[in-house]
Amino acid sequence: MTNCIQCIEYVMVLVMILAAVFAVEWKDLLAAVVGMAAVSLVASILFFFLQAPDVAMTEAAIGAAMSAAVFIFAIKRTQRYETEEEERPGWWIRW
Amino acid sequence: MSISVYYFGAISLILIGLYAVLVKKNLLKILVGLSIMETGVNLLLISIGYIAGRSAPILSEGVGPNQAVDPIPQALVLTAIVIGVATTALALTVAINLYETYKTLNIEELRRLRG
Amino acid sequence: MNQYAALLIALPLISAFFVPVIKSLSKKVVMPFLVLVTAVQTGIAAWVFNEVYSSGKPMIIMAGGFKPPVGINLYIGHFAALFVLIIAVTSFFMAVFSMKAITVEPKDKYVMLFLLLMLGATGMIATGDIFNLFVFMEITAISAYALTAYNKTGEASEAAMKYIILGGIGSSFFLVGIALIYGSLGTLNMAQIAQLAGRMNPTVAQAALAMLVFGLAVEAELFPLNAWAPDAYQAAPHPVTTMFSAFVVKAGLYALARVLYLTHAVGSWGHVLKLLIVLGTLTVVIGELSALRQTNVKRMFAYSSIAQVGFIAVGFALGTQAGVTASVFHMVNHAIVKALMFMAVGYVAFELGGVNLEDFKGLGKTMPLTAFAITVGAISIIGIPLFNIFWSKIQLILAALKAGKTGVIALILGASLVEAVYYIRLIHTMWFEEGDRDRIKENLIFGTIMLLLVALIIIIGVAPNFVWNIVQKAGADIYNAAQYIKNVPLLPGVSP
Amino acid sequence: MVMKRVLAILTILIIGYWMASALANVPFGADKMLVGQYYLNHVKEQTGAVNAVTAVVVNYRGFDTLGEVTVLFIASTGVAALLWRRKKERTAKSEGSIVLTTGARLLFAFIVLFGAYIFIHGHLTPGGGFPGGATIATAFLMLYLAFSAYEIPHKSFEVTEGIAGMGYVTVGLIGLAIGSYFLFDWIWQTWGWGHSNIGRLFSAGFIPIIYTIIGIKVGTELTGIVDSMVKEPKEGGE
Repeated sequence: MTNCIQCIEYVMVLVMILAAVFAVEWKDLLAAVVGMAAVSLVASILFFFLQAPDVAMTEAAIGAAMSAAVFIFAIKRTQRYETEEEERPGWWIRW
Repeated sequence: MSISVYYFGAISLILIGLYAVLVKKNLLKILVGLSIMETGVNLLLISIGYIAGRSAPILSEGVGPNQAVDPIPQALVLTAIVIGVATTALALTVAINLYETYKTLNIEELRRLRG
Repeated sequence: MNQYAALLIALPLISAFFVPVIKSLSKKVVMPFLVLVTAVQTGIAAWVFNEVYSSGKPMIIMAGGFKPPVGINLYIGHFAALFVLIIAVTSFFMAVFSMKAITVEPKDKYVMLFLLLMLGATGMIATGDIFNLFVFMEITAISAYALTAYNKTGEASEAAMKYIILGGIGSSFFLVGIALIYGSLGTLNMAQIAQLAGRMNPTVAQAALAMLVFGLAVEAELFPLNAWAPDAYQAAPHPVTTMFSAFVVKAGLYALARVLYLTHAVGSWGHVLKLLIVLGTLTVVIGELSALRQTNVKRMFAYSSIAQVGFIAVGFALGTQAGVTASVFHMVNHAIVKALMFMAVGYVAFELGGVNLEDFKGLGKTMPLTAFAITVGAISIIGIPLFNIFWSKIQLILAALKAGKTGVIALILGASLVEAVYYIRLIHTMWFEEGDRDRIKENLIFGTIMLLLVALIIIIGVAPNFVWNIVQKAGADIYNAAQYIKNVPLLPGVSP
Repeated sequence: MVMKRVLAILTILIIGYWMASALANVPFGADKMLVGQYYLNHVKEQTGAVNAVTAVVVNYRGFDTLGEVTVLFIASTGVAALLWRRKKERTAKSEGSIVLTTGARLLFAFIVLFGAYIFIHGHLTPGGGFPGGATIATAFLMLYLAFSAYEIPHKSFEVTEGIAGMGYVTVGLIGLAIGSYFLFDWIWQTWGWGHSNIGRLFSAGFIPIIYTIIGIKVGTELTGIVDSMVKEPKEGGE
């Protein structure tokens, strides 16, 4: 049984890292923010595993929800897409 | 050298965030990177405080002082999370102000506009 | 009675929280309220200073009545008492200056941020707990971000953005450093860390200390992480620039020195000192060379300020008591001189609307008092005898000589030469070039403040012994870790 | 361009290796407690709280928490200062659907109540002032999302925020006056209230009071940040 719990931990960490990579690489900032919130959420589950329920609650409420909300408001007032390279046809499907 | 999966996750988050801060050109992306970095640091602190086989530091029935994990890192992380969201909110505000002045969030372009 | 020194923290806090209430009653009293609070703070700081220096013992404030390391303690020793006083006095002067110099709304928010910046720097210098240091550092940093961007111009926002990004990296690094220290020692109290430092694994200690140095380098304006400083100094409101240069950067430097000297028992300490000496040298070189190229006087002063910070860091990195004392002396002198110069340049900007070198043409005729103040400050920074910075530069050179680091001596002399070039150019522009403006009636209160600071510069320059005695005690306070441990009443039961 | 990327990746890998080699000497899951063990041993008798994290946050490391509240206060002040314009208004165009608006009206009270529950029970269960306050802020956030013209009453929010902060410092100063230490828990240690109640609501000295203050403060501050960011400057209002 312990192996299985370890599996969950590994999967969670993997998901978290993947979400972080996506959050950094996605050109659509809204998607990036969702990725960031996903990182926070998975991290808050990991906090539960690490016996820190207080931190997990705070991370979920403040780290994930509030900061994502603030990010989304900022995106609404600025621009949604990252324009890193020169705009080429089809740039919106690349990430 | 082998380290725990939690340490690995925490270090990865810090490095991914740092990568975004160093390489990305979009200000909001940089701030996303900073935010991810902070999450990584928090995870690192909590995993340092973890003690295998012990339960959460809430000493109600059945949990004695020798059966709980270290409460200090958890208190520190509570503080760090709040500080992180405060910084993020302020940074986004500054980004909004920048956008209203220069109509761009790309740092290269900002540099060019300022001359 | 000692515990009442906690008012140093409590007063600015409660006053800052009180501002929204006052504002809803009357908007006009907000600025006078700021002056009042800083005046009271100066009074408390003077009392603390007197108490510490007359008794010779530090004040230990235990929050919540828990003895360290269980509770958080503030440690107001000789250094902290001196600098808390400097912070309070500078803030008081700048509060008076803000009454006129701040024209951008919303002023009530400015007052809150001003008070909290002062609070943050005071806390950074007074605290005796490493995580509490982080919290106060963040208070300082976040209020500094907001104040940098306060003018809402494009430059201000950009400077603030740079500051936030670098500050964010720095604070994450600092936290990792704290995590490593906590993970190996199980405590956060600085005195106990100092006591147990020898037990740390050298690899962990080296990584942790380097992380802490990089984290603090943002606030202390050391080379790779100080790109924000010139922009922020230029774009921030003038009183805020003065505060940055006079004490915010000093708080960062102090924290750096404190953390380093407390952990001198760790195995890899020498490496960290070498790192710091390299950072400091690069800071000096880059600061001075950039200052040479500036045409904006405020920016030029900013680079000059950064270069002086490099001197201080190098002094701390010598690793001897003489070096630390010389650095502290330089910190005090630099705080006085830069407070004077940034205030003067801010006043010029306020009256003439710009601070490019052209605006300073004929300043000796249009604003003679201000021009005189800038001249005294400039001469002092170059290091001419009979002015205060001369003595601290001499002390730095002597300390370097004793430590056998001849490179540092060459660095200081060379940098002074470069300083001479750009400051004499400025003085020449002010007094010997014709301007096309009429004489401006200078404000009496600002003139008095500037003359006070000028008098201080000359008094220390002519008779340095009084201040030197104070500074020697302050330097010993940082250097002598064993005494620090002895001074903090650690709870006996909590040790490995 | 590629150069910069490669350089950055190299730097990052070096930092990562360095951090990992340091962390290899900080064993995961081992008992490294020193001060932490003291807290666990004495938390009930010294503070009356069952949740040790809360006791550390409010009692033992109260100074940090005061600083933390201040940081959030600075953020909300800074956001309001930087987004300050002469005239601001909301620019949402479409009203939420009837289901959304009715649901939001119904849920609002429950969410606020839940937030209050979280911070009042901070000394017994996981949670406390910060998540509680954030929960309250989400209730207001929901109102902002559901109604296109909703605005909080600013003046009273700002004043509440200030008064809550003053309340926190005042509690600390009362401790200074009664127990001669700043942030001293006078209710538990001097008056000795609630010693027979450990594990129930009316215990743990000033923790519930401080957490209530923090909850209100965090709630109003986060709501204030949301409010400042949602509203955009009116055309020609600059």
